[in-house]
Amino acid sequence: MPEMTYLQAIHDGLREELLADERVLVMGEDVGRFGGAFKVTDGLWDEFGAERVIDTPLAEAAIIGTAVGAAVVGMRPVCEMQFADFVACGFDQLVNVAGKMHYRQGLAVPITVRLPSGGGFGGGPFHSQNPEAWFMHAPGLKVVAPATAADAKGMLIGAIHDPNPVLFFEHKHLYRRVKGEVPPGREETPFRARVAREGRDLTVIAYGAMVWSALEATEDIDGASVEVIDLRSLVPLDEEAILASVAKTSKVVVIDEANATCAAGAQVAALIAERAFEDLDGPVVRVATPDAPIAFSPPLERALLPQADRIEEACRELLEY
Amino acid sequence: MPEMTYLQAIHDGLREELLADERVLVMGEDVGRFGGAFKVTDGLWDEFGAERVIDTPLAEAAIIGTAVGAAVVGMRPVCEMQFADFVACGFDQLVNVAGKMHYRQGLAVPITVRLPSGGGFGGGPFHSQNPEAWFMHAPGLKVVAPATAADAKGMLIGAIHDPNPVLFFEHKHLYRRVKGEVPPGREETPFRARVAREGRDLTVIAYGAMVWSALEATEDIDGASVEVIDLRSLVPLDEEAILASVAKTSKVVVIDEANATCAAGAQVAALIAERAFEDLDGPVVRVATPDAPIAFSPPLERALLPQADRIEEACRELLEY
Amino acid sequence: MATTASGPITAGIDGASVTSELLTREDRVQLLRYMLLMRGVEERALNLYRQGKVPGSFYDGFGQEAISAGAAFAMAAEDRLCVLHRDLAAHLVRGVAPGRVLAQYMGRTSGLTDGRDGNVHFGDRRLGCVGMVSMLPDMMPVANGMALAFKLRGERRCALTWLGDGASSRGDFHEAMNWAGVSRLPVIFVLENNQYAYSTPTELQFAVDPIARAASYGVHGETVDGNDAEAVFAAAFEARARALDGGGPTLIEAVTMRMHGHAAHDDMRYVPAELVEHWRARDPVELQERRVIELGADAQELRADVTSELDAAVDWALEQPMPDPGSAARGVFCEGAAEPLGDGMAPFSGYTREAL
Amino acid sequence: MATTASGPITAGIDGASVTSELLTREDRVQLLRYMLLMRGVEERALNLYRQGKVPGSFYDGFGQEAISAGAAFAMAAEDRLCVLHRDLAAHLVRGVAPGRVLAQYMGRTSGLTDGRDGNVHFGDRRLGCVGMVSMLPDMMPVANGMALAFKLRGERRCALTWLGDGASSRGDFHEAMNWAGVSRLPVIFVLENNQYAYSTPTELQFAVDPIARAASYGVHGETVDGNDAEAVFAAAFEARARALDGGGPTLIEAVTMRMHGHAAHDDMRYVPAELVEHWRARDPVELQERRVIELGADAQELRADVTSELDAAVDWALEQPMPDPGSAARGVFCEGAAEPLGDGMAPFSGYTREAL
Ligand SMILES: Cc1ncc(C[n+]2csc(CCOP(=O)(O)OP(=O)(O)O)c2C)c(N)n1
Ligand SMILES: Cc1ncc(C[n+]2csc(CCOP(=O)(O)OP(=O)(O)O)c2C)c(N)n1
Ligand SMILES: [Mg+2]
Ligand SMILES: [Mg+2]
Repeated sequence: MPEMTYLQAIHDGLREELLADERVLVMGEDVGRFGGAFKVTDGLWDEFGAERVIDTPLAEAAIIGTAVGAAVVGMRPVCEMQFADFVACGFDQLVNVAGKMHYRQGLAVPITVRLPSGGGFGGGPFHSQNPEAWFMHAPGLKVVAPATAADAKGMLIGAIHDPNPVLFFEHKHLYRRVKGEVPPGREETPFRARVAREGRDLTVIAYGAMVWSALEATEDIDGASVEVIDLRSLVPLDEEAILASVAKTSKVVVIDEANATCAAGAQVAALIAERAFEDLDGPVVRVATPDAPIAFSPPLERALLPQADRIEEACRELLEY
Repeated sequence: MPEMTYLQAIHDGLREELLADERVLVMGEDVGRFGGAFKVTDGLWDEFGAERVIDTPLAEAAIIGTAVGAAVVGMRPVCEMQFADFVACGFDQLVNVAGKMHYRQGLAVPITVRLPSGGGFGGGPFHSQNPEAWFMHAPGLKVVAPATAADAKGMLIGAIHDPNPVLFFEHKHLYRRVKGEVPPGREETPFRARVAREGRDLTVIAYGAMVWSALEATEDIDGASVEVIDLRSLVPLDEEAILASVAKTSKVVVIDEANATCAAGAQVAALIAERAFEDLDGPVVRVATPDAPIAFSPPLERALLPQADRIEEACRELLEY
Repeated sequence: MATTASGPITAGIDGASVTSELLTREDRVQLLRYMLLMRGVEERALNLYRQGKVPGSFYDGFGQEAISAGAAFAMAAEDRLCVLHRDLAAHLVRGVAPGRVLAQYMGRTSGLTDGRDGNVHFGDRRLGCVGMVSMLPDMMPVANGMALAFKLRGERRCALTWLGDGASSRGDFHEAMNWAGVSRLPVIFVLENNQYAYSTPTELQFAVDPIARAASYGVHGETVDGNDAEAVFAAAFEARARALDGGGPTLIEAVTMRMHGHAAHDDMRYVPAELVEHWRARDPVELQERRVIELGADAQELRADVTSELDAAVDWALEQPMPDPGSAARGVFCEGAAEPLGDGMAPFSGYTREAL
Repeated sequence: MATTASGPITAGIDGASVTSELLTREDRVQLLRYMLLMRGVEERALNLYRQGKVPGSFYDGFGQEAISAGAAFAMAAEDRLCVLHRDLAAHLVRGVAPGRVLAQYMGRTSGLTDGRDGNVHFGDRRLGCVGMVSMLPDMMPVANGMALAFKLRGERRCALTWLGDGASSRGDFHEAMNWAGVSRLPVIFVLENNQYAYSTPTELQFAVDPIARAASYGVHGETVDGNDAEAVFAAAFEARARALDGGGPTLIEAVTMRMHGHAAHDDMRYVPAELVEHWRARDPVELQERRVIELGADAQELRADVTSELDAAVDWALEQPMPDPGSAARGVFCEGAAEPLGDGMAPFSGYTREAL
């Protein structure tokens, strides 16, 4: 099986789908000839032409709305927000047009929106956000966030095949830092959680880049056996996997790179507090970015985003609880 | 003290501020001559003129962005979204321009955005939403939601006086259903929680219209003493008041009219699970609208929105736990 | 009087000659029939609303029937439409039965959304229609997307949507117009300039009538008499031909007047009486009726037919049950395969003739 | 070559006569000085970036210095500006010290945001400037709001913001243009048409140059040579007079070319070499330098002054500490009283003369 970076895996997933399914379109700002701000779509314009890999005007609402229109007449558009942050400009089309269409009219909207998200490289307040939770709180949208190269490809393919609008959060900081074996072909990775490391004493729940921070932070906490759950999908949320792990370990730390309030981790913690209360041997601990914009200057950014040492400390405290 | 409806109280708050502070502007679609879709601003155009009570073009992003601009040169704009649902169209200006300004540049943005929200009257998927949680998850925005007439006025005044952007969620279903004594003048109601009813056996946490449902549902549950906390403000969230009540009762039910996932109630539940774990004698129970658009047809809408009987049942179960 | 109302209305094409060429007498009667149906359904629905049988708010298109009837009548079965809130006739032209519309308004099963959405927010996907969302004019980019797909696939089809004068102020108008121009999409936008957006007159909405913007987007623009169904038809028909021939998008401004309040609760006190009077004399249904009577059609019989069709529709709709509360949270996601929009009815004889 | 680049550039006013009337020799030297400063700060910053001392991405306005220098120079102290990402000279004109800009780029204290935001996203509120957000062109409605306040309060002031050709495609452009037209706001929008939005050439961005849209919003529109600081000044000065006299908003299209990649990582391979060559010969700094030399000014001395100012600025900036990590989450909300924007510097002698 070929080794690929997370970024190459996304590219590969797009390419496989463009090759196999003529209904698939790629569209967004600078995704065509230039190959995308992060070069995820590099080469696709040459291979598939300007009609299938479309450079659009700078207009996020129109990109999403146009994708919806193409989807309901049979296409499978994959659109890119240049940075996840800019989805705020297309927010209405996503939550009101795409998200509510099937419930209201039985009309499926098979679009995929790729959202390069996350911080850690001095992107500042407008190029570092993790806005997943906004869309978890908007019915009708699926929300997924792979952590590994293989999942990046498999879940992108799953998103493209899905008859619903899927928001695909690809973490920019993983693009070139994470590598792994990626199966060829068009196999879907199901939108279910994955046990990134098995353990007995404590569960750490994360997704996206935080899975790696969680693994790093818990590699060796005085020999404790720490289970790390990679959620992979936020909508649907794999509640069974979460509850099963908590039932086993009785202690849980939930990590968010996003701002803490009403984040994905708040939902996970609330779920556990309601449905796993009897299993718990300690508080449901959260480690998240405080409610501030992501600062540009490296020492500030580091202080805001959850670092491995902060996660480790939270785990250690809970283990000792 | 005069008795007023919740709607009249908001009107009164606007009027007092327009009278007292020439920096205050009211702006929005149809708020002027027509007096607003719900008649909240009725008469203000006649009294204060078209320059202070401004009928704007149909353009939510511009309404919010224009308010921001006016605010940073010294005005105190109060803008109205005709329905809270339409804030999706001005989402970017709120979260990216208004919310991040002070953190980034030390520049205060004293705007108030009035958002008539909530369901219960056949408004359907686009006129019934409770989108508070989106903004709780966007740093730099205050988010408040009064339940009583007096609070509606006092908190609106507090919002206008606040040097920060404040999202003022006024529940449409309370407009004419709720009445109460409303103090004259310009006194602010602090953005802190209120004990709507004291109790010992169980805490019910709610805000907006759900405060009334909570009170109704727990009026008499076999003589149990149920405390009802009216959060009033979601950002800032009165964590101390929540934790104090849970410390007293050890059991808590959290109500949301909003869709469950990542709602305000998820944040409250996560807070309790982390900070009040030792106080708890049972799971943190949530009653919320399932993750679906708010249906139009009355039997469907009733089935989705939390009704008193559903709340009562949840409380009863937890009391028996 | 609002600027556009007093300004001259220039039909971009010579309505009379085009229609006499294209529309048969039967077509012209059909146009009247759809307008009568629209008016009748909305009258019945307003009654049901007053009886408390229609929940929520009640919007109608009284006085604007010519625009949805005329534009939808110009569309072929394989074209796709996003239908707006004053465009009931478009649903009827595409083949939606009046009874289903009434059931829809009352939130019953057998409506078009199974009670999930309200009176104007619907479309029959099997008939090639996407129902609007409330956020205006969000369907413009969606229509672009359909048109983009047609163009990419080399299909001779177009997409059409309506929008209001007020909606033209929102960003989505601009983003859609711009992209339609850049990509020369086979799309038609019909701007219903009915002088008001809720209570807001056009002079508070724009300094210059938005039709003036069309050219600056590379979009063909023209203004027609929105109370003349045949003029609207002709403009839409020509726009469709342009779209299919690679001539790109069209913005048609149909000038009309909203003759009812914004919704049933609105007494539209803010509208000058003369303006209403001016337009009452130009009622689109009466205009078309006079026309077909001149052509020798029996309008009375037609009215009688429509009335009995509507009587039956009301009875049928009232028999439909309310949806099962247990189903309220179902259907948020599509569980099976995604089915694209189907073809609608295309009653214009030009398409039938072609098909034969 | 992109459409607008090859098309004729018509200055709306006779640049030469206006500038000779308004600008003193010293003003014209000052314009050059701000442009040299901008170019110099950005050169230094790029070096620091290559040395790893500037985090994140690095954007500059190389080749576009005339636009921010010229437009900002036309503004009075009491006017208000929202400054965009290729407009560094505007900050300098308003009085921001080069050292603070460099500290800002390096994420240090003594920058303008205390490390909270990055290189181009800042403004000194005490100098009447609002820093941009990344979302383009979100500052247009904000500029409208400032202008609205001025108008309501009867103040003779205006607001100005810049935007790019790409940004003109977004909804906020439209909403802001439309409202500015309806309310005849004293606002100036300077559209920097630098032929590209990141890699996207204008022909994929719009079918018709957006300046054509101005009139259809009731906004005065004109195109100027964006590489001629005095032409930009003259257009902005005239637009300001129009704004203050109740003549409403202006859209100035300043035609130029982005002479660097979108950001430092971008080699702009996608730009035809001839296009770059064409514009290299029209370098705005050299143009202004030739001008002032003709007027007898000592450009070499000026360059030397600027160089030593910049040397000192770099040294100073490098001495500034990084912000305290413990403060990272502070300042999200304003805790004290809201302080509105202050007045900026207005170096144009016309304002000083008035003031004297
Ligand atoms: C984005 C948005 N903001 C506000 C509303 C509330 N609203 C509903 S209809 C309407 C007026 C629409 O006017 P216009 O576009 O002229 O259409 P008309 O109703 O006159 O046909 C308004 C403001 C809305 N539907 N969408
Ligand atoms: C709403 C939005 N979408 C995407 C981006 C990403 N982006 C940053 S600059 C840029 C190109 C801007 O082009 P233009 O407006 O012409 O300005 P220029 O950089 O050429 O000065 C893009 C797409 C953005 N900043 N804002
Ligand atoms: Mg209208
Ligand atoms: Mg550009």
